[in-house]
Amino acid sequence: MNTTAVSLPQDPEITPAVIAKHGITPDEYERIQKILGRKPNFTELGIFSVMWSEHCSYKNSKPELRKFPTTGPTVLVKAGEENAGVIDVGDGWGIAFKMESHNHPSAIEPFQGAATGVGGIIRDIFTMGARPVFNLNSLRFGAISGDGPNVKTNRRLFSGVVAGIAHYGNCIGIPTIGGEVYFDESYEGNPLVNVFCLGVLKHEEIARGAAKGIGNPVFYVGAETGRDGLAGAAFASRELTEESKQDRPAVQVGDPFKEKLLLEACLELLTTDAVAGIQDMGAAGLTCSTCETASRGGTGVEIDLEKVPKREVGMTPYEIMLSESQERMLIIVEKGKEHIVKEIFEKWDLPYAEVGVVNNDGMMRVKVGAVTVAEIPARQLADEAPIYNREVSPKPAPVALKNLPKTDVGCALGKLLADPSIASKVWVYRQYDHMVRDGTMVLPGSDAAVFIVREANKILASTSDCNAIYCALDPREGARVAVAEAARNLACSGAIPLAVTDNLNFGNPHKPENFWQLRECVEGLAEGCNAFNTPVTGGNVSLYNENPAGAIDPTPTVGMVGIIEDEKHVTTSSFKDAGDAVILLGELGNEMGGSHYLKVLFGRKEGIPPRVDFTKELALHDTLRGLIRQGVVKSAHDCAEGGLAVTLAESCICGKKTLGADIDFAATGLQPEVLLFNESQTRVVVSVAPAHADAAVAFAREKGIPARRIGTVVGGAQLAIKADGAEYKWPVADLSATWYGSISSLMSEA
Amino acid sequence: MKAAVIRFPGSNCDQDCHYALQRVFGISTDYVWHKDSSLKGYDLVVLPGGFSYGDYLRCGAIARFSPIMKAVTDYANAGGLLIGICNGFQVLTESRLLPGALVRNRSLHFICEHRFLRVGATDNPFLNLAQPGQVLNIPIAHGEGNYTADQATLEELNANRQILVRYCDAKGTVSEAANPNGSLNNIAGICNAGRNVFGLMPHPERACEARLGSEDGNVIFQSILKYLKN
Amino acid sequence: MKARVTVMPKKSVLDPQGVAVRDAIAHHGFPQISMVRIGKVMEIEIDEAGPDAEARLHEICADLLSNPVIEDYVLQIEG
Amino acid sequence: MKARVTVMPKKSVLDPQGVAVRDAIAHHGFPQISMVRIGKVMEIEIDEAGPDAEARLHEICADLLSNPVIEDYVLQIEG
Ligand SMILES: Nc1ncnc2c1ncn2[C@@H]1O[C@H](COP(=O)(O)OP(=O)(O)O)[C@@H](O)[C@H]1O
Ligand SMILES: [Mg+2]
Repeated sequence: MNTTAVSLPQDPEITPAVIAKHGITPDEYERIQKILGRKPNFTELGIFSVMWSEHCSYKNSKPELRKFPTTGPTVLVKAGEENAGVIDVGDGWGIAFKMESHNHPSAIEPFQGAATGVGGIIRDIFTMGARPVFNLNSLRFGAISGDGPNVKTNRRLFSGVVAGIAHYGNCIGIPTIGGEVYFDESYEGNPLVNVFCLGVLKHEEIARGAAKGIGNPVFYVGAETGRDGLAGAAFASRELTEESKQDRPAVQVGDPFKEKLLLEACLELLTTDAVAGIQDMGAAGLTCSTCETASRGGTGVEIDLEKVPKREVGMTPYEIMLSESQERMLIIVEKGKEHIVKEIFEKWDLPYAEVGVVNNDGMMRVKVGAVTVAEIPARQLADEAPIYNREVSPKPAPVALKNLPKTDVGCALGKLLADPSIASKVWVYRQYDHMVRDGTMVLPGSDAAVFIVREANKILASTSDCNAIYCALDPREGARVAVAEAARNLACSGAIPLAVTDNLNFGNPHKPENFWQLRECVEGLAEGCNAFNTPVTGGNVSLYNENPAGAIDPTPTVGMVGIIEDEKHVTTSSFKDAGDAVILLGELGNEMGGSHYLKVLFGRKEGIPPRVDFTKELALHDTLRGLIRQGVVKSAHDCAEGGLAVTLAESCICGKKTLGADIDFAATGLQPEVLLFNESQTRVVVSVAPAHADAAVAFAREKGIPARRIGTVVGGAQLAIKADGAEYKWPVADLSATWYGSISSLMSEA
Repeated sequence: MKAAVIRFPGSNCDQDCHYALQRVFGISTDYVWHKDSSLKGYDLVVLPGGFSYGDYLRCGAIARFSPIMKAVTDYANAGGLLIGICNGFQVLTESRLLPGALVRNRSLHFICEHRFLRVGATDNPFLNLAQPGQVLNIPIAHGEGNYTADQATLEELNANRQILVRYCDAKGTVSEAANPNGSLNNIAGICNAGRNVFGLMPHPERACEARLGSEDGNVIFQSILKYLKN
Repeated sequence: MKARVTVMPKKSVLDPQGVAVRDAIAHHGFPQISMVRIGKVMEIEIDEAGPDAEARLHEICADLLSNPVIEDYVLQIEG
Repeated sequence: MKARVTVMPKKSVLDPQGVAVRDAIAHHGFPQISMVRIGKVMEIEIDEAGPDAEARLHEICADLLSNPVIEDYVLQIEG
């Protein structure tokens, strides 16, 4: 009884041009015909085009993603199995977390693009049955300082994105407790907006996105469907060009209020036994949620578009199936329990409709009343997109710096602290409600955010990191450093890393150099995750990030989550008391390649970026955690962009009160620029009470970690650094004003 | 002793308030749904923070018409203790249970940070354990906390000692520099003439545990407890 | 029936958004702008309006769509 | 010179605020209201307008006062 889907009178004819416009290659079209045993109609062509876009199918990146470690004793739900992975945190509790990009929508409409990105990632988390507890965000823009031609546009994008994230997160009541922001020419015209959400749940509460149970009704709940974001997944899988701006989809507008209701209603529903399967409608909306649930369930799903709640009149099946309206979910309901769904959604004043049924023929069947308008084998649509092994061509290896340009060291520190990538991000996180849910133990501004999840009585630490300059110069090493830095930030907060989510932001994969960067970065991340024993629980791939000048710097953002065993171990990066000893764990370092010193002061992105040795790195973290457990560490701050000088300055100024310090490196034999600003890895600056200083140094050395006392927190008004007979002094108040005020003063310029 | 935390669609500090009342201060606390219509048997009612009805139109404007608000108004008019925090304060001004209005922050930005508050009058159920002039460290998190009222209202508030907390610096100085949002006279919270209804923009429920950065919110809840016990 | 409600901040009330927009326009190279006030406009469509529709709309304008403490409204019926 | 700029969300774009207000009015006992759309209105006062003022206002409307991706504007000059 294989009925064939009809073509509708208004459907355009399927010509090679129409096929090409859908981003489907002639080979792919062949494959579609083979799967169907006939030619697709227009609706079906649209369905294939979104499901087989990079955004939904990972057809270019899948072979690479297989290189990530994804298993481990704590993994309850593996990467790729469901909407988000789940990790065991003990006592029967689990955490679900994931990162997602909304780069292209944010380039077009920064406020709504970023807002709907937040909405999307939150849905991914509560779809798992988890209550979302905090968000992070990782952002990249073109330069907002200097006199480049795009500075104003970049500021507009930056302020719009931050306001959009604030709008959605604040309204829905999930604190945004951390993140990162970098500014670099390579992101001009193509900002990166990566958002992260983490939720908690009991092991037995894990919900599945499978259409189980033949005969079970399929419910649509949440906002009505409009023509928003038609084919957005396909749009995200192309380069942004002037032309693509012409045929861009209607902008999706987020409604955080509706999502708050949807979140509460779904979590309430999931406490009942009415749900057989649940899936959010994100990219590719109704299309993706129906065929993926059917594929996971090994079943078929039939829906009737007449029953779908709609916001606009006259929508075609093509439009309904490809709409990316926000705040919608698909729920497979246990037959006979429909009334429970109705009760709960009426209580929350949300639209709901029974739109279809689970059947046993493996088909995704879309009807309008009695007429079948699409009929596609669900598994092949969802899971059998073509997979491509793209050509790679390595970029030339980075060349070592020949000579290091010199400068006035005193001024250099001020310039680095004023650089928007290094300056305090208080202008950003002040706009985010980072305290709602009453669990933020370490507010934004330290190395990692720390949150106590009261439900589970667990203290989690979380950070996102990626130095894309390093990745541009040496993608593999850059990615390795990203993982190491994330783990180091967690160690500095007193945490043990648990797992990783990542967001791979790259250029067009058809260009062999870009694809090579992707491969190198993935392999670098995989090495890092193996070293720190942090499985990858999921993530997102965003390709085609380009502007007319070329691809963005490769940006494999790492989101890492760790756990703090005892409240007493929570540690922050600011100096606490005058008299405390300042200790450097790790080497003095000497690697200047890819440094912010070169970039900020000389506009140069070059050299060999710092290397990381994971054995040493791990030993450093264990040592630091050992000292923290002994209760002697008053502050710990990792050494990253801007080197030791920036680390020391931040420790002086980033606390509740500013504190001066006297630092003396004695004889190092290093050029002062190198000593102060090199970005060698595997280094942390800690402060301890003077009585503990010698023992702390001895403990570290015993563990094979270079350690030395480099000075004292003296309080007072200045940071003084002596080395090799020279002395530099900075008024702490100036450093503080520069660091805290830089972004805000740039953003208030016309 | 029993407290109620009202839940509007879009409330998002309801759980935080519940936690503070029940777990930190040991007050038996219920959630009351906005579609309910009775507040019988409660000694304290809390309108929590959040974005009731998405804060569409004006903050608190739509919540004011929730079924429960009739009961809230009756309860307040009968002298019941009522506290509105952040969005709750906005609901109270929209409902005319407190005078004035809350408009967009001067900077137009949402602001979340710890702030210092100077205690004004203490002859009320909400601050009876505080000292006049005492400085409290309590976070704010709002986009529309800029309190405004006409001159006559302001004079009345002053004359009746209804201004309970003002934004100040760490030393307690009330100055323009210490005003985060443009509020008239640095007003952060006021009570009604009957002294049983208190609205404030800062979040005392976020300042009840040292591990979260401040315990200065306790004085408000402990004052309420003391008042109710007497 | 269609109606249009315009809600403006009262003259006596500070309008921070208006001030910010005025400054932004000035930076944009148009300093002659002396004042900007920002309000809301609502387009309302009513099925089967009934004879007392206008009176009821006024009620809604005063109760819900505007806050008389800080705003004034104008109701226009557009047939 | 005085000008009035009305900025409305485009018809194709979701207006969550309008929907919330429509629902609130319906609960308020006026369910006949089928649609509410909410926009902004800006009253602008200009000293010494100059001959090209209107053209420049259009520019400001498109660049600053409205977001052409999701909104449409109408500029009225009121003498
Ligand atoms: N977009 C953002 N949102 C919230 N917090 C942010 C954001 N960007 C940076 N932060 C916070 O500012 C602090 C410093 O950020 P960053 O310099 O990237 O840290 P690190 O180099 O230690 O990873 C961190 O606490 C971080 O969470
Ligand atoms: Mg840092």
